Amino acid sequence: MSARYSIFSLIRNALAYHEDWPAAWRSPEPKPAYDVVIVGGGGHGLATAYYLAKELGVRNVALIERGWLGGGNTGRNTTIVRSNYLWDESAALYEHSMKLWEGLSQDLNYNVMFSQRGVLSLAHNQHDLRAQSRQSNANRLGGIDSELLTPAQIKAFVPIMDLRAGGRYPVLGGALQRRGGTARHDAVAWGYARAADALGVDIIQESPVTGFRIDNGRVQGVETAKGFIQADKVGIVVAGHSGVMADLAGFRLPVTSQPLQALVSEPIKPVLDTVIMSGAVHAYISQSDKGELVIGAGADRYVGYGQRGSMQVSEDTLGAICELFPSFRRLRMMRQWGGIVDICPDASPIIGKTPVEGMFINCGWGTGGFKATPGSGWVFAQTIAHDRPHDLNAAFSLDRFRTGYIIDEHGAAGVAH
Amino acid sequence: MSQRYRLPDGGRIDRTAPLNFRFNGTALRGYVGDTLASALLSNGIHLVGRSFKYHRPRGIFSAGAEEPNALVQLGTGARSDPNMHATQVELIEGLKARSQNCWPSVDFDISAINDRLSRFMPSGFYYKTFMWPAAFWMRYEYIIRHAAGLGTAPTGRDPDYNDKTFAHCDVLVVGAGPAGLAAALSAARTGARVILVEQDAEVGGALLGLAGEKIGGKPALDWVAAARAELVESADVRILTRTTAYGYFDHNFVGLLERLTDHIVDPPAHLPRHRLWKVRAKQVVLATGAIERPLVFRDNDRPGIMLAGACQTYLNRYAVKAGQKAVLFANNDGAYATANDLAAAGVKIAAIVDTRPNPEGPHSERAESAGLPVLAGHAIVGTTGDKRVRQVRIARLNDDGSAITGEAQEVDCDLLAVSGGWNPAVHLLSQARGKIRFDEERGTFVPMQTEQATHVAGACNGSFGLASCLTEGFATGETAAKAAGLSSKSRRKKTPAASNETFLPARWTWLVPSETPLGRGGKHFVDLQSDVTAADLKLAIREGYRSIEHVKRYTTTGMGTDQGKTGNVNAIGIIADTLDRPIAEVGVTTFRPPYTPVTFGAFAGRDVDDLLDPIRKTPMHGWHERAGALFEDVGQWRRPWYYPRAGEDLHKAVAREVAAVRTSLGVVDASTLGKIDIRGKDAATFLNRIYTNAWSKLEIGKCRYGLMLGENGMVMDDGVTARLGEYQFLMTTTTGNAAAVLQHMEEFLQTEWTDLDVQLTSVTEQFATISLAGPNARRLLSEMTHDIELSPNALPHMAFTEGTVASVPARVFRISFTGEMSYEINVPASYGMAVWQAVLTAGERYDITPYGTEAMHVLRAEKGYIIVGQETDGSVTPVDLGMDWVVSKKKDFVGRRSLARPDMLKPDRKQLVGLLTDDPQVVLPEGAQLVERALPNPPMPMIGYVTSSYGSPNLGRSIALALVKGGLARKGETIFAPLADGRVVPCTMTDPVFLDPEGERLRG
Amino acid sequence: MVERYLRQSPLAHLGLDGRAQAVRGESGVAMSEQPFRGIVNLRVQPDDSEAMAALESALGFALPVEPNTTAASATALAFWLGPDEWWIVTPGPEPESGPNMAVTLRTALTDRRGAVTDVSDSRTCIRISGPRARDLLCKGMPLDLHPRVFPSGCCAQSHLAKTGVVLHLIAEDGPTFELYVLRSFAEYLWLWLEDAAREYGLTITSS
Amino acid sequence: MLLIPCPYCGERAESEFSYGGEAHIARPADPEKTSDADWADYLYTRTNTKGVYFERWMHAHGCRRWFNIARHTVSYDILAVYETGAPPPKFDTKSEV
Ligand SMILES: Cc1cc2nc3c(=O)[nH]c(=O)nc-3n(C[C@H](O)[C@H](O)[C@H](O)COP(=O)(O)OP(=O)(O)OC[C@H]3O[C@@H](n4cnc5c(N)ncnc54)[C@H](O)[C@@H]3O)c2cc1C
Ligand SMILES: NC(=O)c1ccc[n+]([C@@H]2O[C@H](COP(=O)([O-])OP(=O)(O)OC[C@H]3O[C@@H](n4cnc5c(N)ncnc54)[C@H](O)[C@@H]3O)[C@@H](O)[C@H]2O)c1
Ligand SMILES: Cc1cc2nc3c(=O)[nH]c(=O)nc-3n(C[C@H](O)[C@H](O)[C@H](O)COP(=O)(O)O)c2cc1C
Ligand SMILES: [Zn+2]
Repeated sequence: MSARYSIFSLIRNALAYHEDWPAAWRSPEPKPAYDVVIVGGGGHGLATAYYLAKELGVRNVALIERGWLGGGNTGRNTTIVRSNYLWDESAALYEHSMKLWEGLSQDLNYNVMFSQRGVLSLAHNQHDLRAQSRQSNANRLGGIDSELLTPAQIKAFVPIMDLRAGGRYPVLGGALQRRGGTARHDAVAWGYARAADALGVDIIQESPVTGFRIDNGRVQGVETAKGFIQADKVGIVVAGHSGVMADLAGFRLPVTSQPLQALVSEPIKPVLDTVIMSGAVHAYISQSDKGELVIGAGADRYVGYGQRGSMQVSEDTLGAICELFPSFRRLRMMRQWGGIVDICPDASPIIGKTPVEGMFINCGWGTGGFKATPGSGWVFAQTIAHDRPHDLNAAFSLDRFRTGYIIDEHGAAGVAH
Repeated sequence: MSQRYRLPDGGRIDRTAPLNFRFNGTALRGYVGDTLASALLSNGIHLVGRSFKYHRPRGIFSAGAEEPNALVQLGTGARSDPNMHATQVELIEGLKARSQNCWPSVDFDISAINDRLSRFMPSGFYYKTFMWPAAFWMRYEYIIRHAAGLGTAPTGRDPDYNDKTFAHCDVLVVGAGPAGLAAALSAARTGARVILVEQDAEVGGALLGLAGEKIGGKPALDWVAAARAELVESADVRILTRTTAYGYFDHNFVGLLERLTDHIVDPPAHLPRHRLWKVRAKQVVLATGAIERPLVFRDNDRPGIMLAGACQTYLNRYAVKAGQKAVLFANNDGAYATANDLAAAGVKIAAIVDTRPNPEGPHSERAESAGLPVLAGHAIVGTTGDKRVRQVRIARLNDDGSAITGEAQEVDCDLLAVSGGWNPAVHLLSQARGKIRFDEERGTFVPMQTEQATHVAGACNGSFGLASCLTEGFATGETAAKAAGLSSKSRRKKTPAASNETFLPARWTWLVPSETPLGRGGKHFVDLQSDVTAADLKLAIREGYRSIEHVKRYTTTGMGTDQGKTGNVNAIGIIADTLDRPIAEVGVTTFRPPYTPVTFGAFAGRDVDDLLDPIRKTPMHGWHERAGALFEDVGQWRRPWYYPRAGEDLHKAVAREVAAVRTSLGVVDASTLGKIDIRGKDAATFLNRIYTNAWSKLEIGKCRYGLMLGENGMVMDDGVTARLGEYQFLMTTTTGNAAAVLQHMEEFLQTEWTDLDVQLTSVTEQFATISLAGPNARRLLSEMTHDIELSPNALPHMAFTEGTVASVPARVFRISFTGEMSYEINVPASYGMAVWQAVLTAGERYDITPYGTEAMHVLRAEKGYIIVGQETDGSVTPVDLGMDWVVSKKKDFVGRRSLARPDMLKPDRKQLVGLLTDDPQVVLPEGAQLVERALPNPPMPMIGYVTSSYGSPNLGRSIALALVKGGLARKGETIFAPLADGRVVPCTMTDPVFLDPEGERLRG
Repeated sequence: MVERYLRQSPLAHLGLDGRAQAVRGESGVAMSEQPFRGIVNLRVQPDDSEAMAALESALGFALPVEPNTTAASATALAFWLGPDEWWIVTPGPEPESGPNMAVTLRTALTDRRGAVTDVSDSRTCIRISGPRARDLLCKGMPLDLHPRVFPSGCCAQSHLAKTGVVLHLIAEDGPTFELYVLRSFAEYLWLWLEDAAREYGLTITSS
Repeated sequence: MLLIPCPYCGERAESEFSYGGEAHIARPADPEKTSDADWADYLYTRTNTKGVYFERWMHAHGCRRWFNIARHTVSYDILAVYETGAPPPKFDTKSEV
């Protein structure tokens, strides 16, 4: 039976009581050695493995995941995808990713439900408006779609939103990226896993990497729960655990791991068909295809590996949501959870070489790396295969913290005067 | 219908208080004390809703918080609540409820076609299709979205309001069943501060639904009443009913949701609807009981199929027979108690089907001696009945229970009560990081270890006998109080006697076999709400989704509003069997808050609308409002933006305000500027380290502009600081950064430079600041003071003095942000309004004009002064701003080292320039991007952007400031701004100072 | 001469006297503004015994060194705010002639390490009393205010809803609390408290 | 909402505090002589331990003093509190994998 998914294979299998579906990916025992070992089976690691195999012909690849695929931030994010970033370097990288998203389901033969329903960020004061104008103009000239909306246009676009926002944070404008939207997070991990597996990548789950063997400054392989695995090159893509891996490899990173949380409401019939983000009141919201409102909350400020968040963060976030959408006040939270986000001082990722030869790192995506999954995997694969960064990620080196070339995506700093 | 399933007597309902309500439009009756579910059942209604995916008819399945099926929409319009558990909704007069997820009606639902097509919709089918043509996904998605979801959102602003509160206690007891009541009693007897929470309207827990239980020889509910009375009498005990402990967070912080008015027909306006309690407990006792588990057999989802314990509760607590002719299906002794009670109430017991070949236990013995028909070693292998179960098929099991043997027999019934065992409600324990383990004997997960100050008692601890619930309850209450630092004062009372019967031993069966292979006939539901079947679980595993977490996400089992309270353990059992791994290895999915759904509004509490966040107001705010100012938010402050006169828009008003300052006199409320009093022998040394420029030599009575960097070398703040004395300075900061600057400086003082004698005190709010600017500033001020010498020699630009203004003690700073002669007058804040008004009155003859932030920004831009946060964004150094003049080359200061990093020295950094459009009438939008050469189409390389841009009335043309790559060296060159409307505006880079570069005006 | 009547408290514009009648029902709490307290922020090293002694003789009582406590004389009240920080609060407006508190303390401190800063105008004081006063405060404050933990005479800095406050329990009888709040936040805090007290019934009294 | 023991005011709710990141990161004594790499370390590099972590907090809605705590970053248990400038207490601070 063909492993290809289609309406025909679905019908064929239905007639066979679905007893013949092949596994989406194998669960092989690791081989003693690989050309490349990818550590971390989140979206970024899986995408890296896939593009190594697909675009660069590197197929003797193992991907090693401590738990279950997608169990890190890939499985816990609010799924917002957009590419309208501020700095040229970031915009180019995220836009590359956006283009990959636009054909991803077909490329992977796995429906990742990429839904270009638009992402609207709100401006609540003059400072926000100025920052949005700067960003929107930069995006437009950079070839990324972006529209500035007036309050009246916003009202028409999202009628249930209260532009007064309690009177405290009136909505004065917004920036809309229509090509932005959401994707089904788990499907992204599974789709990449299935496609990578089909190209020969060995996906090893439930097997934490516990150490690295390094000789003369060059990586030899990884120690795992399933034994030592030799590797010419090692790519580390473990998000919240980047610091831990760096520690094992003997270097340090400018990254802190913090708990970021999200929550969903009970499922309801469609009420919100776009994504709304507000920096000032600090909340973002969309409605999933299953009907829950998916709401992103803030991060706890402290270092935390607990994959949980604290109550005051939900208070703040839901307070904000209740102002923007007063009709949601009676809706109810069904589940809340947290992820460990790896935050860089400039809120931009690190993608490139490490002080250890043959070892590469991709981390620091913090609160916003889901949207970058395809692009990040793509450039990281290029970087590993060619032993040097691709043009798109050259600026995102670890060295930038030494030279001072920071790519500050915190948005413009505090308001003054 | 007239409650024909109501028993003539018994139960805890108030028969003297009948109620009218409507379900799907039909008028029905019930009693005070009913839930919506019990009232529906009393009227013979089982069919309540339709399932999520297949739209199968579904009925009332449980009698509590675990309900997966009977979700209804309450109310209409803005006061409407989707997905409410009919089993928890207290019946009130006039209640209106309707079924969800069905159209046109729950009886005839078009989408029930999905059930016919279910074969084509196994778990994850959408991942495999809807991909062609690619552009069609958005259309497919539209259909999928509209098919999904359950209830509907309210349609307007919530008319009710909510509340929040903190609370503290020694012992928080969750659950007021026998174990929780006992724990609360023994803790309270030590004098501990106790909070007892119970989600139900009444205390008593499982005892409320049982008949014939005895405690201390008397009816159990008498003991409950006595316990409650004792607790109510105890000082420092708070009983919160209708309150759910929804989440257990770090450091023994527990979230509760109290529902204050949902059970009141016309709630008084002063009462909040819901209250979120944020409890810090020294110790927590979890006595949350256990949840009954169903059995997974073919077509186990029809209305009329119900948990055995729930049948018993409906019977005993609500005096409702859930049917006339019952079949019971169990793998343990529990269901026999239900059978006995049902039989006693006159319900015909058609069969008790027990998977155990040799039933044993007290309840089954009683049933057998009562002559109830028991089919041991049998199982139900199918059911029929569309909107209500009509018949069951029963067959004998083989020895190991893995298959059926022989012919199935059919038995008619209108009620099927099932019991597959009990799952301790370990949710909160697990949220608190406590560990659980799988207990083979009890066939479920039980608490193993706590990680916080947590204790567990009763059924929640896997102790199912009433006697052990009581014993454990009393013991944990006392232990917890002791751990909280209290000791038992009164003599310990004896634990009252009770029976300790349980339903064990049992025969654990995760998946009941049926006549056809799994997936080839009928459906074995594991998760009733999400329509997940045993075949779905097996399919997921077949497809490689082997981790329990993958199975959950691929099939959505346990992801509904009930979060798998009844279904999850069965799912785990089936997965374990399929993988042939021990259950302990398969593990559980993560328990997350909330235990049951919590209203969004409760999290907001009263911090909504005007109280969402503080708006800070200056002492003169009221004046600005009366003067018709429009306001701008700057941080938490609300500042006058401009003061339009009739017919004026922003531009006209600002042009007038700006002109007034340059020609005569303007006044601005600058009270929001941060002010920090800096005192100590090392104050000057400290400023040397904090600011980029030097401070030691500043004379007393003089002011200086200072620039502050972060340690990363980027501009963080600026402002003028005055030397008030040898050891005293007054620093001003920007409005938005006041708190951050104080914290930044305190941090260095307390953690790096601990040897410095410097004390910082914020005096931002001590003073109101009135800033006069314009050629007539001195003239006016001299009229308002008799003790301040204002001559240019006595008080030159950048000098400071003290005296009185309008007879109020004042500090006067001759500093300027506008480029005009200007005085900043600080008076004690309480006098701010008075002095402001005095200034306005005295200034009339100069046509004094109040101006807002917008005019201020224009004025300073004409002078090329930067605004931190507008010309800077956290990535701009003083060198980039062309402000090396304020950067000392001689001393170290915070951020200095960073300026020497390789990228800081590059010539192509973005640098501040003035920008003049070739056409003087064109005002560039702020945020416009700049290019070397405009290309016909994007992308095109950008070299910078406009940070500030205004029409300048004084210059009679537009002016702008911009950050441009290498700009400092490129003045005079032309670049372009391609705008959103298609225009490409050529402009020339210039010096940023447009007006009075010599500064003559401000020296005056 | 300073025209004292020109002073305006941060809550003056709410017309609290007028509001008093507006609120009806049983009175679980009573609130009033106590404006124009004299407040001096004092920084001194507690191990500088000479300075502490000088301050003690200037004040007529020793500064409290137990965390979260106050000490008082007939004319002044000292709040412990931190290991080297106190407030000296005087009940009414500063006297117009004669030494005011800031001057007195500054003189006592001489040139020793420390600081004396008048912050009277930066705050106002809200008094809250009544059987539900504790419940009202608990709605916004994370402090444990149980009498066993926070007895009469205690003070603490914390936050109430979204603004910082200094809280003082002046008497268990009532009980009666006082809250000091920055003036720019005063209106917000007052309205918040009024709203939160709705449930208990509120009486507003003039100071 | 953590319960943080301020060494000066006693146990208080987390919402009264602000977080100051890793403790014991000393400002280089002579920044001019510090290499770019070491300066970057001071500015940006953090141990980010999964396990016992030494970190700084400031009692913002309280005494406004900075102090240090040792906290386990998985359990969030607070194991020690000590004043700024004091040496860190002895704990095994290796990251868990
Ligand atoms: C609540 C929340 C909301 C978010 N919202 C958005 C959003 O709306 N949009 C957006 O773009 N981004 C969002 N993000 C960020 C986004 O989720 C992440 O940036 C992105 O998913 C990171 O993907 P990853 O593959 O790098 O990391 P992960 O998915 O975390 O994968 C890392 C993997 O490494 C594994 N690993 C760790 N240690 C080891 C070891 N020793 N050996 C082997 N494997 C190991 C982990 O188990 C994990 O599976 C959000 C994040 C969170 C937490
Ligand atoms: N026959 C059996 O084997 C068997 C099995 C299970 C239970 N039982 C009986 O049930 C009783 C168990 O006593 P118990 O006290 O341990 O449990 P219980 O079920 O009587 O009481 C638990 C109480 O906790 C409440 N609760 C649960 N979670 C809550 C939350 N998050 N917030 C607020 N309230 C919450 C419930 O509403 C319930 O009232 C005993 O009488 C026992 O014999 C018997
Ligand atoms: C976009 C999105 C939607 C989700 N929707 C649901 C949902 O409908 N029901 C549910 O129980 N959980 C939902 N979750 C939460 C997951 O159940 C789970 O909490 C999350 O993946 C984190 O994993 P953990 O809780 O197992 O640690 C959703 C998560 C995400 C990221
Ligand atoms: Zn403190």
